[in-house]
Amino acid sequence: MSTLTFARAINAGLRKSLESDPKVVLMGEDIGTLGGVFRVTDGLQKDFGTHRVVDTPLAESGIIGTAVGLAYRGYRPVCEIQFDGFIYPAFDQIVSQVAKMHYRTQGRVKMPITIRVPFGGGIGSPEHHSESPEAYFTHTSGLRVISVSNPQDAYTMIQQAIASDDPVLYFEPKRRYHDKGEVDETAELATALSMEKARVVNTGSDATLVAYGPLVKTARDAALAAADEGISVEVIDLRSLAPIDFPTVEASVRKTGRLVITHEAAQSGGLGAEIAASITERCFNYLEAAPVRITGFDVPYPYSKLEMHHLPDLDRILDGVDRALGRRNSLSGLEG
Amino acid sequence: MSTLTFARAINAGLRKSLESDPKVVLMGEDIGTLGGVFRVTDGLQKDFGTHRVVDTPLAESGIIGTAVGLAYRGYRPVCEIQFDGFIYPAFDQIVSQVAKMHYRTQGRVKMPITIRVPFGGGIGSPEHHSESPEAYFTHTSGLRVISVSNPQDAYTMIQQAIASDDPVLYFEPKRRYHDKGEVDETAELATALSMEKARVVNTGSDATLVAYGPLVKTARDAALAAADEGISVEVIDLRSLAPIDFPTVEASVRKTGRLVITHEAAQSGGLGAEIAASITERCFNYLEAAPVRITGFDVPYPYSKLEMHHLPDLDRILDGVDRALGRRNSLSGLEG
Amino acid sequence: MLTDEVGKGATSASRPAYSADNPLRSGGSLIQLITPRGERISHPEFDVWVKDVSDEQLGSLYEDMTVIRRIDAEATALQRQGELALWPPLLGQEASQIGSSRALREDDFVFPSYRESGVAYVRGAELAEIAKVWRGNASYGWDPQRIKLATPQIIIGSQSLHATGYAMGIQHDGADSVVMAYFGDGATSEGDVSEAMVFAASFQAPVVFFCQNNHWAISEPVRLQSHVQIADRPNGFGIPSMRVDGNDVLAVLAATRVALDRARKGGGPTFIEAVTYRMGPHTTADDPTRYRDPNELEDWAAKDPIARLKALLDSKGLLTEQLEAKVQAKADAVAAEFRAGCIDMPDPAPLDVFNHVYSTPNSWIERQKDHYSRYLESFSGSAEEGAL
Amino acid sequence: MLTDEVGKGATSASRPAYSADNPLRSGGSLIQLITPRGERISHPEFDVWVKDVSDEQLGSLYEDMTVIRRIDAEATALQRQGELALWPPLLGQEASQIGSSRALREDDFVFPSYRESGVAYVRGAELAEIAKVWRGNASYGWDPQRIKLATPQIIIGSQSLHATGYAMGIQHDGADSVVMAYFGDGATSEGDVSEAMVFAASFQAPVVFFCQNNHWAISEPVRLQSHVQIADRPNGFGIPSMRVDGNDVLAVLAATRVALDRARKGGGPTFIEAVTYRMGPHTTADDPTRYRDPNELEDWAAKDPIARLKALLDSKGLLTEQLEAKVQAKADAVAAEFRAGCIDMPDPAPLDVFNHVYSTPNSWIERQKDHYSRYLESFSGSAEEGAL
Ligand SMILES: Cc1ncc(C[n+]2csc(CCOP(=O)(O)OP(=O)(O)O)c2C)c(N)n1
Ligand SMILES: Cc1ncc(C[n+]2csc(CCOP(=O)(O)OP(=O)(O)O)c2C)c(N)n1
Ligand SMILES: [Mg+2]
Ligand SMILES: [Mg+2]
Repeated sequence: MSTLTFARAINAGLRKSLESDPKVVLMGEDIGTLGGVFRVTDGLQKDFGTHRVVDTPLAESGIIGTAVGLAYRGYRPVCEIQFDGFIYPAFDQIVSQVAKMHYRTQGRVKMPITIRVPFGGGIGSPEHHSESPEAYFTHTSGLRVISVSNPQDAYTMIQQAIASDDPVLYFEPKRRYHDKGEVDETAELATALSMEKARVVNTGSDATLVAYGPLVKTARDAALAAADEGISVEVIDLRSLAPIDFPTVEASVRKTGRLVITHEAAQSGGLGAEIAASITERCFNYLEAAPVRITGFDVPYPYSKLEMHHLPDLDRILDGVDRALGRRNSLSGLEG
Repeated sequence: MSTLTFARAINAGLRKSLESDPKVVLMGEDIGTLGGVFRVTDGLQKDFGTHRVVDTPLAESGIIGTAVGLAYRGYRPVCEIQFDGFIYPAFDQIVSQVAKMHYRTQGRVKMPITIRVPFGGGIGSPEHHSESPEAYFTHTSGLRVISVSNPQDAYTMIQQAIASDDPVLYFEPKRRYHDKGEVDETAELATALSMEKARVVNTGSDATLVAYGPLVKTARDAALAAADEGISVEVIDLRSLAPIDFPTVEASVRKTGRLVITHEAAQSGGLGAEIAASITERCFNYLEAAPVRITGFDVPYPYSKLEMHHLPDLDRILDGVDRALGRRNSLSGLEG
Repeated sequence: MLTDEVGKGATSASRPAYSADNPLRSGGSLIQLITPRGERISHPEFDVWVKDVSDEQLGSLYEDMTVIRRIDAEATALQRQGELALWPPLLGQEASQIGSSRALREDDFVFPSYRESGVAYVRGAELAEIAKVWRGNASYGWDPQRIKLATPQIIIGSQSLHATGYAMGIQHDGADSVVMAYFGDGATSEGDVSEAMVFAASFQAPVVFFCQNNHWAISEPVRLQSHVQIADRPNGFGIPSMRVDGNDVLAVLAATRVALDRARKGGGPTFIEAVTYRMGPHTTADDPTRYRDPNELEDWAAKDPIARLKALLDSKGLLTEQLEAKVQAKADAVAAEFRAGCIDMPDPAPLDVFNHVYSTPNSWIERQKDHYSRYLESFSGSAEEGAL
Repeated sequence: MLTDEVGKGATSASRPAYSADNPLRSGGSLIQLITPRGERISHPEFDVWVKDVSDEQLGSLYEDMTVIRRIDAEATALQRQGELALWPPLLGQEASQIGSSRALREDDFVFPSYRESGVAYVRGAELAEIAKVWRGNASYGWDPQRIKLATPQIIIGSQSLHATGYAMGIQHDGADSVVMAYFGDGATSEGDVSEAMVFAASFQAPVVFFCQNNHWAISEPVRLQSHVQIADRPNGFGIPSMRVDGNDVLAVLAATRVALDRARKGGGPTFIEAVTYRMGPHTTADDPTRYRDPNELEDWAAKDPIARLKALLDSKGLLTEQLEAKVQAKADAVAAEFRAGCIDMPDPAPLDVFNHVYSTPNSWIERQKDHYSRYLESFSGSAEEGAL
């Protein structure tokens, strides 16, 4: 066990993948000499060379498009998109090529591409640096989408993503990069929890609280706070956003009868909608109340002086738990 | 009243907008001399000149990006994206510029851009010609998204979209282009139903069936077929996809207690999820059963010999209505 | 069936490295070795690159061009008969497609657009495989890894980046294969094609950008995409280019060999503009009379690539009855095989819609597949039980 | 405050139209009018374009450059003190920014990237407005329509298309204004910049692409984006270009005037590569010692744009104590105003988060705003009622 920051844990996972498979190639803007603007790839170019850790020209469609060609040739490209808001120039290559190639060729051509995306807000950045674009990709058939919430998962799941023969979007909660955690670097991939599986990170009986990425920590804090009030909240870290491990969520909701979902992305059309809809379909008769969504608002990510209002925090989540439980909450008295 | 095909109705609406506002400019690939691959802009360049109906170079990001500049200058660009699957190269300009400019400048710069997108399947086309990308845009704050289901709305709503000071994605159901309908070309915009409003196109009492674009016709046919079996289905044509007119849907569901939603787009993260989640939030206590989604599958749009399996049709919708009503259906006996 | 000496990409270390005044361009003029009237004219730089082409090989180029024109005609007919959903004709572009693809080695890799059925034929695609996509029976026909030819690409320009990435992989492997990317004149406007040039130049990747300037992008004339010659475009990216008569199979062969040779030797990317003409509609769904002056077509008919080679063969006394008969027989056989392969193609099974979205099991897909199969069964059930 | 004769974009119909051997390029060499040591050297073509620049105006250019360097230093300090969230320094690029923006007319429109705070100053942005975005108090500072300067653009290259579109609008209006698009060397790799050149060339739009090649894109040296000169890139799109010493304010002024004049007269787009150097970090969050040889910085310090102009002024006897005092006073005042404007800026109100997403009421936003205001009220409620 070693104590690593989130960023170092990803770095260690990348290193392990580079070591174990010569076909793994890292590519992106400023990932080489600089080691990435968040230092996630720090030292890797020095140790593995400029051919395996490639500083690319400044063009995101170019990064993903050439990764497609490299995958065609048998490589496993790991692409870094510098910030969430810079993934859109590559959207066409991701949606029309990366996601569809395996289906298009009926399995003849695999796309084992990992796309690393530092995402989410809370770091006081200017526009386009705090987005949560995951729902665009979870709605895109052919992609796998995961998000990690702690250094151990970060370490393990980056390796699982790279080892996957399917394309994986790997969303890194950038505001947690400096958080530290215990990481077992000797853990075997073979025995690790499948990256398709969610994890119950806090057991509880009164309500189910679903989160992923940066908000897992907030959700756990909220559960602790709720416990002080005598409310027992079960917290689930989704880990996989596409596909979502609904059986795990379902089992929890069958037990609690109440569901709260939280994410930073805008509410309308966000992952919360899919979770609410699917869980309602799967266990309607167990639900005591409508699923509650505590999310970012339907606004472009606001400038940093306002971001704390946009981002779900402990209090807003607790307010949502109260709503799910039919306790007094900010919307009490409103119809619906 | 005149009888017009869907395509001609849009053409008439575009003509009206070109006539009434000199700032309206049409731009796109092959929209001039050719009149568009679907002939929607037929004759407009001849009548309004190459400056107002502009054949652009073959570059979608370029089309939308220059439209942003034109909007900055006070123009109202109407951009045609030739087929749904070709909108992704413009995704960055749409999501990071068109959608965010008004918020970015706190109202100083308006983006009265209309983006016309022929969308959906059912016409036997090769890859990338049958997509339903609307959920990417309904999840994007700052955009308005509408879809039309009949020539009269097509005629009126294209003018409303162009007149709107907000950017509007206008989704045209391409497989309905040749359908004919009565169009009142003298109808005043001022008195027309707001483009934010849904419309009940078939009243009923047993279940609410929500559709938009190409599937409104299918939904109405399904309601007719259901009526033969003694089931009264209320059909709602959403018209506006962002924002969705939830009060209209809510009122219907309060009456029927059952909700079925249908769209061609993939199920996971599609509009159906948002509708199911929002209606469950808004009228949980009125719901007799979980909302049912009858949609495209979570697969890339399949090649044309398989598309009839992917696309919701009358029978699948009826099966969904049966499910919502707790009648015998294809999933009877399955838990959940 | 299609590899011969030409197909084996004969290159020669003894040939002079390509050079010109402007190191990035072979000058503004068109590289031509056969005039429109079929005269073989000499070219100081490029002759040497086709010196090895024997009379027999000339005949074989003629055969290939004739055969792919016949495939094109057959496919167009099949589309009219409702057997194909759509077809993008290559009529007029035979020299560009045959001249370029015959220069390739087997281990080279090709990323085509949608119009390169002639290239597919040369690469060894089966005829039914070529028909498959356009019938709507799949989004791919041939196995890309088997014949080293990617599936048809519909998103304009997209494949130029894939080609560049593949070439980066070749470089990484230390191999001397080359990648060829085909795209049209219209494609040059897409950002992806420019980005591909940036990457290719930056990494000096062994990729050849082969642009068939057929003068039209659906209804848009090439001047809407560029006022200057397309072959000028790559120079500003640091990529050398050639502008070749795309209706002259020998010139195309020579230019492509130059480019491939440079790439194989570590000289990096080259851009070739093949100046040709789309004699047919954009696709069978298109009506070019709406936007095209019929005189233009006439002008280009006079530069027909097959007629020109035929005239050359004739002038050399090679257009024997025997050759004509052989070529005709081959074309007939291929057309018949294409038709049969198309018509006899089995339809996919309904549940195929769910297959191969992912390479490993996926819970969402499994569930939907299960539900849909129950749904399909409910019909047979209803037949038996008399109630839905 | 900032318009003078130079600012009014003095152009002259009597000046010779720009020309050169290669109609698209002013030759490969750098346009320079002031050497790094401050000597005014003559240039056969460009001298005439700055003939009108009086001694006083030279002083005013010096003042502007000094002032924006001071703004830059003050902003960097404010960031270190936690008053700004981030700052992208312009240190070293003063001549490029002042020389180019002072050539503009008031009715011209500018689309900047994020680093053009000097341009914003010249266009008439208030100092607090410049600070606003980087403090995190808004995504815009100045009103774009008032000073005809778009908001800072963070998506690399994106604004090049906006500029081109705006220029198409000018053309459509029959006006003779011109649009200026600023972007960096790194930006040239983005597809959008290439597409902007395609559109600008195709429509002959009155737009000037002003690329500040400051040699770095964060940690990436310019050679990763291009092996050849950036000024070569546009030629292949049919756009003429100039390569100018970006640390020479007169040369930049001259080249920009040439480009603006051409555009105004219907001559279409021009691309200017201003060769300069980012002397500071990419932003205050960056640490260039991780990737940059300190010698490089030294080399460029010897070419400092302000030192150079100062030396010229000195050699002309214009660097009087009076001028120095005036410039110093101005810089001090501006820095103080910048600081005060930054620190005194009122914070936004919580519910502002919902404002101006749309220009007309939107039911989704209204509902969320209502819910969130109830939520906020629930806290004051809890304070009163003692229970949440
Ligand atoms: C991204 C994208 N935009 C638009 C289209 C529609 N489209 C199909 S072919 C074509 C013209 C292409 O012209 P060119 O590149 O010259 O190739 P050609 O068809 O002449 O072979 C267009 C606009 C597309 N397939 N993809
Ligand atoms: C689309 C996009 N990709 C990546 C970034 C991250 N980024 C910000 S500045 C920058 C370098 C830009 O370099 P250059 O164009 O030379 O401008 P400079 O910073 O030197 O002024 C990068 C990569 C971004 N803002 N937008
Ligand atoms: Mg073409
Ligand atoms: Mg730079």
